[in-house]
Amino acid sequence: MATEISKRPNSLFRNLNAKIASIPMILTALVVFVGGTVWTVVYSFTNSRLLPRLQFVGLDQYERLWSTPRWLASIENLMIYGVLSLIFSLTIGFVLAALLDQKIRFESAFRTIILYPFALSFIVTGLVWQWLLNPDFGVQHFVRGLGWESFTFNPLYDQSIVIYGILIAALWQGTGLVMCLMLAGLRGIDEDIWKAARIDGIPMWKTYLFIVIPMMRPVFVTTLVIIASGIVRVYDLVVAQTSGGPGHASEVPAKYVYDYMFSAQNLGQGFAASTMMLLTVLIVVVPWAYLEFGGRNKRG
Amino acid sequence: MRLRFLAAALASVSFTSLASATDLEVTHWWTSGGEAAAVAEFAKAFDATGNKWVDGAIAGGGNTARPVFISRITGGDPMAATQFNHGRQAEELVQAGLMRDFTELAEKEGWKNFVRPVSLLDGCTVDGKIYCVPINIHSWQWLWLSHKAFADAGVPVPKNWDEFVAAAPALEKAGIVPLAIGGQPWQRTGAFNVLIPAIAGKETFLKVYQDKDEAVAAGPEIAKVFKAADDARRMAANSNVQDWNQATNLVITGKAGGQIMGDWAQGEFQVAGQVAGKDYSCLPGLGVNELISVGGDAFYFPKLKDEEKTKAQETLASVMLSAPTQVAFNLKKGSVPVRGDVDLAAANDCMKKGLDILAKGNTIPDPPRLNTEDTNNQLNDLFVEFFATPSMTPEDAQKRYADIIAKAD
Amino acid sequence: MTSVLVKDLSLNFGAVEVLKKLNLDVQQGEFVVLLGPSGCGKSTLLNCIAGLLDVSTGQIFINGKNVTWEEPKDRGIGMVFQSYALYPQMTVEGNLSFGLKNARLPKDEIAKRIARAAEILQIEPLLQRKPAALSGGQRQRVAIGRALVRDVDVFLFDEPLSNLDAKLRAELRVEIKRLHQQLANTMIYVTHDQIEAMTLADRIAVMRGGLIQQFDSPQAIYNKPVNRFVAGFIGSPGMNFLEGSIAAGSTFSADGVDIPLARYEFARQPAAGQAVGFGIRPEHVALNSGADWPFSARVKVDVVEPMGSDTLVWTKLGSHNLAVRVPTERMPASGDMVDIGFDPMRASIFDSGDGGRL
Amino acid sequence: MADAVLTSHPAAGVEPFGPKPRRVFSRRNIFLYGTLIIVSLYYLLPLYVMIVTSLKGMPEIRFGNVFAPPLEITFEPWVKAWSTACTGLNCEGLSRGFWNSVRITVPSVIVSIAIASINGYALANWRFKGANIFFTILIVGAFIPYQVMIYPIVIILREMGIYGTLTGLVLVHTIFGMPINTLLFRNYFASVPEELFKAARVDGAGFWGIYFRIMLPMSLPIFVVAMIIQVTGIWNDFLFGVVYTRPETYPMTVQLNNIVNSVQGVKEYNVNMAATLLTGLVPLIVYFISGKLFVRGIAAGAVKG
Repeated sequence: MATEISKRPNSLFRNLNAKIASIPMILTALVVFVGGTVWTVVYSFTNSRLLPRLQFVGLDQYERLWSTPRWLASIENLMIYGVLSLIFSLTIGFVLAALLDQKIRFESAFRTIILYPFALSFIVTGLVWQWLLNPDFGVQHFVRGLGWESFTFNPLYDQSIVIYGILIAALWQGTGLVMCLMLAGLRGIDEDIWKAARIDGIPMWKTYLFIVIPMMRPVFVTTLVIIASGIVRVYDLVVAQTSGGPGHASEVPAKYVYDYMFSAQNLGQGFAASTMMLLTVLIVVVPWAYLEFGGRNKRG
Repeated sequence: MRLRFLAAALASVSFTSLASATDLEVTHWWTSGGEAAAVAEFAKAFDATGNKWVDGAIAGGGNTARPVFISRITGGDPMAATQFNHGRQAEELVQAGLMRDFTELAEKEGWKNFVRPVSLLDGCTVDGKIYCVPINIHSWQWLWLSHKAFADAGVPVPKNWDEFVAAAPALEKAGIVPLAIGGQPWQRTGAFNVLIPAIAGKETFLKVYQDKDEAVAAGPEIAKVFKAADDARRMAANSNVQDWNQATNLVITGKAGGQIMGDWAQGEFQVAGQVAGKDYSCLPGLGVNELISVGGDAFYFPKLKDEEKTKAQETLASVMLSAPTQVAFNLKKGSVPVRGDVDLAAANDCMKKGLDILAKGNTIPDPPRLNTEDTNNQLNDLFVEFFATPSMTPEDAQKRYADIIAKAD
Repeated sequence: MTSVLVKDLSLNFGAVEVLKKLNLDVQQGEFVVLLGPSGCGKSTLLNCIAGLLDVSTGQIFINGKNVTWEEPKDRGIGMVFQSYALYPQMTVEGNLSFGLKNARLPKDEIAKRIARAAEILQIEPLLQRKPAALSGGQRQRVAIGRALVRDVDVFLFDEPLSNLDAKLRAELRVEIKRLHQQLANTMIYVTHDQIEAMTLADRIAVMRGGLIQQFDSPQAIYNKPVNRFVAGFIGSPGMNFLEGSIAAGSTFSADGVDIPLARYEFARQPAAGQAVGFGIRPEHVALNSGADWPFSARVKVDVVEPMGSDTLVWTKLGSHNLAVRVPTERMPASGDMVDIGFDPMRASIFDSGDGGRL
Repeated sequence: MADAVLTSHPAAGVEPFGPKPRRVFSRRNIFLYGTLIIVSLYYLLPLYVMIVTSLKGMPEIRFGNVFAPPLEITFEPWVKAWSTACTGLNCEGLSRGFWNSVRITVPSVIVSIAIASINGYALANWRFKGANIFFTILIVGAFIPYQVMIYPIVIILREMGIYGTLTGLVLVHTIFGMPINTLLFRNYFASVPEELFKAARVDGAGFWGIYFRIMLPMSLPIFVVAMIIQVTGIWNDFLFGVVYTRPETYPMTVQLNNIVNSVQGVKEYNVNMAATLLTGLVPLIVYFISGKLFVRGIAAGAVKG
């Protein structure tokens, strides 16, 4: 009887093919995302102007950043926009999905109508809505033409509500996808849940709120990743619709970064601003992402 | 038989043209009607030398285009020639050794002898070497006025800034926007920078921008400028356009009374078939202080590996500066040629005014030439906020203005 | 001859020890069932043998060859899964031939093997169908066929019948047994169903907490469980337990009930006064038999549970519940006074501390 | 809402025999379809305005209102947008960019999906040590604004010697499409029964064998989702297209931006709208054709995870 001991092979070569196949992912993660981030952070402590150069100036760029009214306005705008956008996309997306899930007729037609703007870019979205919200041509002009002379709906040229003008366009473009994700989630819910809820006499809204939504956690996670990453990165839409105006009322951090890196030719300032953005993202996303995706190793 | 002959002839033709013709890619952000017509003159002249101008226009202004240019130059895939505003925009690219030195050509052709004012070449000079070709002189100090608008409002066309401000209520009553200013940040800063020499004089202007004198920036002279800016803000409150040429278009169509904009606006009037003095007026220095700033565009030539193309770069540089091209280009562009020795008989009223002032030497440097782009952007941020926020007092704005000047280098 | 040998096998997932220095020795041609409650590590052990999980320490031999770090395909095994795991996009024939094609067998050899497996399992008419068009029982036959065509010495079954209804399960159980008799190769079979274990196995390995508790023939496990856990886990309805202690001499006593242990064969001698559990299976207790038992008592019937052929009669012995299994025709009524009796020889006595058999 | 829905059913209890009564105009239906129709109007309005505007002449646009149908239909804006609109000296409209966009989109979509699907497969089924760390980095990477990465990527591409080439651009699209697509594929493959994967391993299939023979044939829906996301994303991309290529390979969106932002006198809204529609046509068609599969694929890629 054989009793020789076979040694554990070098763990580097276990599943070698899987590791080889993952090289693009590993390189992207390490070189582009980590490498690019580290590079950005390092150069945020320099006084680089047009070209990156390693002349360290300590925290100067950060001090300046946090004393710049435009940056502060950008942060505030992004927070308002982000919170509103999250709430509205999730709510509208979910309600629409719930409506479509009532075994209605023409479901696919409605679905197509709600989803099609997703195929259009933010630039296009921004242009169309700029056109529709333009007081001289668009909705305001139309309603006044109907005889309601005092009607005012001029979000893109009014500082206090410009963010809603952008939100209208963003929701138009993005809720379709959210609706689709939610619909898919609803379809994945066991029919028996509905039967049980009906027998127990639980009203429909309660069933949705307390039973169905908690069951859809994975969908909400995916949706959240998609919406939230879109919010942090919002840029094109603002540029196409308002260029950040009027005043600084629709400035966003990504635009600040871009403007200072490229048009102000002050890379150091742009990098400092991006570092702050990255830091915020890291603080919020990493613990969550690790819990969500890191702890799965033990399955099986 | 004949066919074969034809084919051979064609082949030889294409062969010769291949041997001598070099494609040069030239990038710029000139895409409005007048600008495109002007660029076409360059392209025509360059193509006439047997080479080929490959046009790489990027719309959306310098802020969209410059990052693309810079990325391509630093990314190792440079174009053959590219536009920058001359001044400090390309300084670092030159220092990094990415741009071509044209000193030799400049000396051979004697640029110093005919480029007027000579200070334009200074903007191209780094460490005593010339790195760019200035191609035009632009000045900002112009107030463009629509005769139609004032006729509609029933008031005479103003002769200076103060009259213009006084006429504003009449224009408004007639449903006309007194002052058109586009939403783009640089237009606001530009307008303010025009107000400084007009209201506070050349000395103050130089103290602030050349010497970066914080005390002057915070002082009473600039306070007057901010008062004027406050007027401008009120007059421009209803101008709902973004692009500068849309604003110009409001003046052309008489929907707005006037616009503070550089001489390039003239190209738009020209394209629209308007006649200076009859359909519109131009007041240099806002009609208060007749002086103009000297700024403009320049072409830079990145270092290339291809020898043919390197040679063609020289051809292009010569063509751009040659007298006929300068005239043709600048007439279309609405700017003043950089050569002091060309005949501008074809120039219209406004351009002649500019040439006069230039000849008298009543010039100031263009603020963007004196400031880094960083400072320019900070000023943009300030004026965007100022113009859009009626609640922001001129005093508050001046405090921040002085702050920016103090920190500028 | 040893077919599968597992030596000191441990497997940890992080800090959790799933298998703890486990040893198992399966003979050539033997049918071994791994039995235990869920989470005991039986499926994990099977996956380790198959090479689908990397072990932490220890060695695995198949047919004398150390395969601890071999790929599953090189171990000479075939495997059948609970969910059938048929490739949905391939026909039955495609499913059967997939592994053989991977091994680059010649075409005619593949055809021969498929024909044989299809004949054995009677799935010839299904060869061109897709799995979605098959019933549960048919799918599991195909899954078995997939192991069969590999022509290997060791078959691994991972709860293959759990997804089937009771009737099909019984049918396929017999079929697997027949298959084993016909092929005579080694089979390792994971289940939590003790009827499957009892009917199929040559030997059963009862597992708990990553360890094998007892590895023996079904009869031995049934009659002589080595510890309290095995005794309680095997048998349905479960064994009756009386908690008490060993009194002077050889008597078990628990609050007022004394059972003489003269005929009981002790595995190890208990000390006097030692706390023990006394276990007796319901079917080993006689009711109103009239015979003379070493131990007998008169008790009152609590509850009667008819189960078809048999009936379970619940009574109380002292303070402990005691179930008695009787043929249904002799079923008493609830509330009746009855005589019960049993022979302690058939009982099992366990140490109350470590649970080991005494 | 809840009441409306529940009260629509009691009929079934009252009349156990005979066909279930169908009430088309129940309160529930009026509410349901009413809401959906209003919502649909909001979503359709911009498209309607775009189409209508693109068919009008400029005078009509200046004096009419945006919602009015065109009095006189003209296709001139479409012709102009496609073939004669100018940027600088190039007056070829969008036509020049169309084929460039195709040339960029096709390889980018193929490469990025191939890599993302392999990533997802390796993550879901092979789970080698440390894989989740890289995945977490990737997910965090999804939040990094593209603008931040422009400069580092210029440097990376320059060092690799592929700046300004199609290869470089394909690489950039692959990198930035990786996080979300990897997430979708990973979730999808994780929902495939694990025993299937085990069975394939016992059958002697290796990493690639299982991927190509078992997983790939089962993954049509998620491939459709990834394809739609990538086609839309890459086709609509402006930033990378303009920064990492050269004028002769500029994609359609750059041309669109040039047309829309090259104001020559008055903004030609009709031409802009036609150009916008033309640019959006490809992703729209892709979406309309595969819309059904999209919902199915989303269900598989997002629901389980």
